[in-house]
Amino acid sequence: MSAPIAYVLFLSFAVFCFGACGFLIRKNALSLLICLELMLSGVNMAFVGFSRLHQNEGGNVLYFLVITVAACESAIGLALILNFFRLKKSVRLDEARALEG
Amino acid sequence: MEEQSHLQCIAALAVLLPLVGSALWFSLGKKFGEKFVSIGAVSFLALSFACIAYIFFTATLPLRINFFQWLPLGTSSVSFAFLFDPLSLALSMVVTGVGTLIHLYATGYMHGDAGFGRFFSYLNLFVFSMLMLTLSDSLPGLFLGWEGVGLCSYLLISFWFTDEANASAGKKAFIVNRVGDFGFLLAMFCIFKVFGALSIPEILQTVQAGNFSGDDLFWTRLACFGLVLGAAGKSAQIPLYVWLPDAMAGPTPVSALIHAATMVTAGVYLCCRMQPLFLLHLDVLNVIAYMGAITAFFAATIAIFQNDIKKVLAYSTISQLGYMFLAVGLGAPVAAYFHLITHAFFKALLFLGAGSVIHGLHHEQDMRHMGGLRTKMPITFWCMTIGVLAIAGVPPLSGFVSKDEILHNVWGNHDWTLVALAFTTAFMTAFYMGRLWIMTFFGKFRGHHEAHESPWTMTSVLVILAAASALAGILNWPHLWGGSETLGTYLSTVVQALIHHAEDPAHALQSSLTLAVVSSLVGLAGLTIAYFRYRNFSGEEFSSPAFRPFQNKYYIDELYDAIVVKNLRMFGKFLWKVVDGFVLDGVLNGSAALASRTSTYLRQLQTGLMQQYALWIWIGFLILLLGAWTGRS
Amino acid sequence: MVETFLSNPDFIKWAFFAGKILLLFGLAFGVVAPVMIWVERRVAGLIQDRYGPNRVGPFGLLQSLADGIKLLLKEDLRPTEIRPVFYLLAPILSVIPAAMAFAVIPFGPPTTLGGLLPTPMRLQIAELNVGLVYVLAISSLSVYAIALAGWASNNKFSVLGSLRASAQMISYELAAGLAIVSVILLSGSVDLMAIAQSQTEMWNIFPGFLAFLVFLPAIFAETNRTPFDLPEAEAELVVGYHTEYSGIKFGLFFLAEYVNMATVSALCILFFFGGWEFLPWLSWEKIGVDLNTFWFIPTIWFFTKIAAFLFFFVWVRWTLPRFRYDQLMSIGWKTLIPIALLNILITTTYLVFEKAS
Amino acid sequence: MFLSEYLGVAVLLILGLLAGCGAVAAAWLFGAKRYYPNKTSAYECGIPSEGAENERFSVRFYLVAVSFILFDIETIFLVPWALGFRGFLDNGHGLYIWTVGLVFLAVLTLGLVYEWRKGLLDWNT
Amino acid sequence: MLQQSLFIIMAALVLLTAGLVAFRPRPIESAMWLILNFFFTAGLYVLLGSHFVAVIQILVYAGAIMVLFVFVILLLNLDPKELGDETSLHWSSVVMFVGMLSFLLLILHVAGPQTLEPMEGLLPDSKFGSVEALAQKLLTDYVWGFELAGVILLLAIVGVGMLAYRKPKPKTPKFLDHQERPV
Repeated sequence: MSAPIAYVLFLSFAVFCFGACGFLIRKNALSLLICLELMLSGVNMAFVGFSRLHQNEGGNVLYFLVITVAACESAIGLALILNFFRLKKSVRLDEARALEG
Repeated sequence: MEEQSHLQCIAALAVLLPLVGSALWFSLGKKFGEKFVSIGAVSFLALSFACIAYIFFTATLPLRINFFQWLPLGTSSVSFAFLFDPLSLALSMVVTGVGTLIHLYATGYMHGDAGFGRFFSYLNLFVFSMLMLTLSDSLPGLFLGWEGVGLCSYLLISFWFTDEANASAGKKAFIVNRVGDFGFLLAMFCIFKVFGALSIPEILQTVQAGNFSGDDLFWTRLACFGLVLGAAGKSAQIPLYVWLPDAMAGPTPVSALIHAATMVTAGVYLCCRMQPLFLLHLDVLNVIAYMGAITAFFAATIAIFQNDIKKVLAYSTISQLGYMFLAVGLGAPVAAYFHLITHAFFKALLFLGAGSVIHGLHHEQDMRHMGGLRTKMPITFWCMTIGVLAIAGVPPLSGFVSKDEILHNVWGNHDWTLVALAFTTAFMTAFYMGRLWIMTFFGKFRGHHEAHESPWTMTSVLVILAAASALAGILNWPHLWGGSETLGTYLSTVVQALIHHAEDPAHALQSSLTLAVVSSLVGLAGLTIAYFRYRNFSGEEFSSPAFRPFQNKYYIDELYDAIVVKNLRMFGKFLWKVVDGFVLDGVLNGSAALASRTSTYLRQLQTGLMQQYALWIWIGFLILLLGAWTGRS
Repeated sequence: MVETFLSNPDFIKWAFFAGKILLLFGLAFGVVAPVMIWVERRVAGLIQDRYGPNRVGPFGLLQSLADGIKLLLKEDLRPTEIRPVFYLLAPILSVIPAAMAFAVIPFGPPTTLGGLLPTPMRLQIAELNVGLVYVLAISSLSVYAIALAGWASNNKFSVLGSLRASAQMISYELAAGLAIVSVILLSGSVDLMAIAQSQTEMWNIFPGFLAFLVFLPAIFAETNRTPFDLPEAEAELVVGYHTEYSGIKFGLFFLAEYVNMATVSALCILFFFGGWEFLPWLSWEKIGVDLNTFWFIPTIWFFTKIAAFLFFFVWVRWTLPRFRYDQLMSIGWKTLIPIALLNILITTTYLVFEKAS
Repeated sequence: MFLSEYLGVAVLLILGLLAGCGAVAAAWLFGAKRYYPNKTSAYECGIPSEGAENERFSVRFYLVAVSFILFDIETIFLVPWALGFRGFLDNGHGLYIWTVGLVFLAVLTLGLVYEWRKGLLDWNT
Repeated sequence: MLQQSLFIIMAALVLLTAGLVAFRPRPIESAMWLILNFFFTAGLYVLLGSHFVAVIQILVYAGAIMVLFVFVILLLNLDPKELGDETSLHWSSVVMFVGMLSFLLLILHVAGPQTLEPMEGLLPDSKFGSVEALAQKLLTDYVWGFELAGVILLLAIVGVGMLAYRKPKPKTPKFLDHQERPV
């Protein structure tokens, strides 16, 4: 016996919402990326939950693919932040408004 | 099954090698360097030739190799498949074989050019498209190749595109070909309407099975005319021949490969491939015959008065293609095909020889500034001599044999207009080729630069092609003269002859020998007259008002300009000023103003703050969610 | 009454469970670390032709105990520039992965303890079916302790030392991971017990010698041992990431390092040296040892192997010089990883074509 | 495979936590506390600290870390592959599984080669 | 029952740490809470029976991706001034929670009461969640995903190489980006 799927989904969405919330209110780019990871983790929870519900490994495989993307995303994102920092000596995202510079 | 799959690999290899090569040279040509590209391009083609030859010698024909289903069309579908039958194999042997030689030649000719890699990329792409054209089993596949060669032709004509003239020559070729393509497409639609299929063997089987209603016959006749239009466009026949002389703006190997040996014969190939369809409409065949004969005659008259060495050869090509169409129209496809092959050899030889001369004279093309090159470029001279003799129809060179076969068929058809045209053309061919030969190699040198012999990559190709031009006659040496007519037997399963010489053998031999003697005499006469006329050529052509139409190519370009181009311009101007200026611009300006006004407000949303964008996404998502929720209940 | 309680199967099971944990935890933290410190210093003395500690207790055996008490009683120094919470967190974080890592390490074949247990049970604290990956996961966490220590110290030597140490650890973790992939290929399992048992016929060191060649330097580097002890290179960086640490907080780093050494030694033996098997090609059954009665013999043999391997660690430390940092990185990325990849290629190709023929 | 197996993991986690916290707490309890500025300033071999404390370090460390996580994920993908290898081999799909893995490896090796050629793996700043 | 209560505890911890990740002001704190969050998430996955995924959660998220974050935090070595002020709560977070609530309602509305029943238990010999089962699925049905993952990783490598790599100048000081010391 395991917990109902609704619990898992609710948890998943809640975590996603916390991530999204953080993403919207944070000012510095590092925290932003961290919150992005949180969002992805939330989505992953839904995958694993459904995988368990149907006792089908498909969801777990998708989890694998999502973490691949998450890793690539954070790698590229952090590289961008480093470049941005080199340019502006800051990691505050509201300084990234101009298209040039 | 096992056999089939390994042939499938080989066939795919033969076609894909040039394509891969093309992509490679295009993307990495600069990085690889000239040496690597030349070795690579030539060896890719040689490998492709080897693959085709392997199939030629081992496979049992006809062989259909299916790759995958391509276009599902309602009830039927088009597969991506190759059809290896005598017709397509013979042509692809020529394409890859001559293609390899010309690639080799081009490595010498293009040496040091900035676009070396690009050139070979296009050339390889051309070979790929040509193989698609010949080997494809369906009309769409054929059309793909057809357009592919057209594209390559365009790219290569305007290869040195910085020169305005070259660029416009390329455009001309492309646009004139569009007219032909229109015919082809029309034919394709008609065929699909009647037969509900686009696979060539399927169509031909249905044709041979017979039973058509009168309605069907209307559409097939339309299809035949469409095909003729397409073939005329690609093979530069009247009325669509105007692009070919201008196409000589491209590098000489291109003229040799595309505009003499292979691409321009695609029309002939198409007519032979679809022969059963044409047999339903003998009147269309008659049109083809007349079109060919008139083109042959007409182009020859122009060729006599050209001074540019490549222009002479270009008109000569048109004229010879006319011969082929004549043969096709008379129902002698074997003769046409035979002439196609021998022509590929000797015309490639002549073009490459001309290229060698041009190369040796530092891009001098005007024959009035040549002369006396016999001693300076001995190899080129001797090879060109063989080519000239072959095209003039001097026995026993290949040109003689194939042309004689066509003349024999014309004679057997008893249409005296055609006979007269064909023989006059033969005479004129010999004359202008003799003129070219003598103006270039004899007399004294009238040029400005010091001439030099070309590098071995070029001359060795000339030698090989000269040997081929001399000996290719044995491919179809007539029975009557103790030959075996190998090509005729080979092709007999796919095309059929309409003209049967129902005479007794002795009489036949006599008449054929008479004909042979006559035609060789005609050729020799042409050469001789040319010799005496141009022996002491000083650089001044005598001019007379009577010759002016010939010199100016009958004002055809001007005529087209006046009729088609001017009116089109007017129409374009109308579109530009009225339709575009008032109607479209009005709509556009209005909407632009609207957009501008709206965006003034909307712009405020674009703050550059990523998070705000994310918020909008989020709100959109919530709205969707809400929609899903309410939509459910 | 007491006897019935003692023979209650549930009680025996729980006692067995608790016994396993106590044994391993006690061995790792209570025996390995102090004894290793002593051994290290004695062997150093031996190799460098001097005495080493020999005053406290017989042969100086109690030296480590004395050191431990000293560390505990030392002044709890807190530099002013530190980032306080993380400064305390770092040493604790270094101990936790060290303690968790050996949860899945088996130290003997399944046994009934000479008939005490109703059914044979595993000599392994947690019987996870993903054992090997678990070890990898836990050991990847030890980077945090080092990174945080440096960052929290807020001292440029510390930060540089911790950056270097983390970079080195993660680089070599990769090499180790790829070597382990070959081990999985050879043994066909990720359960450490099954990996050990798959070697009764032949130890993996023979077919997997290349993998071992990669794995050995990788574990040296992961535990920051000479010749890969760049992060602590006292000549350049004082002592690297724990420059600002003193007293027991420094001691915890030290402890974790020795426990990690024991863990990776155990792993290496499980992967390549047949676990508790007697000799290559010679299992305990073959030489006629009754494992039902003498169930502890393989276990003792396994611990002996670990001890030998630990001695090897010490031996290497006092024999080889330290690499330069660029050399270190290029060994990791340009030598070990390509070798490991090549090894995977070779192994799989061999497996496929052996099967085909 | 039962959840109870994780009990061992949990116990060890708690033991480790206790050991760590206990030691730190004990040191705080037993240790002397006599601070003065020179003692608690950042260690700099005795001389006053020089240069900025919050210094920025070479971006190469970042490159190493990125390469690590990307190749680490590769390794993790290889684990199921390596584990499944035997099974596929015994079912007669050896060549399939070999190709699948080797293509994957080849792609990633390409990445390694890229880094190598570009000089990302050189440590010469 | 034990499982259910464990699940609830884990879920609560996950939510708690997620909230801390989102609202703690400094990135390093967020990162630390996120690592803890990943641990609890891994525990959750264990409770759901996906053991391999649980371990991977720690290995990749906690052991690799977060290391990268900590690394960057270390590299930039920012002081609070440079981090800038952080709003902790904001009107948009209210929007968020409205959304969250609506989603919960949606689940109950759309899926009906059967989603609230506990999931079926796994059979004792079920291979669910083991590496073997996942390998079987990954290498057959999802083999293109597997290969594609390789390609994505390659792209990321190239991307990072393009973005972060600067050719070393012949005579540069040992450390890049010296910052002016605040006076």
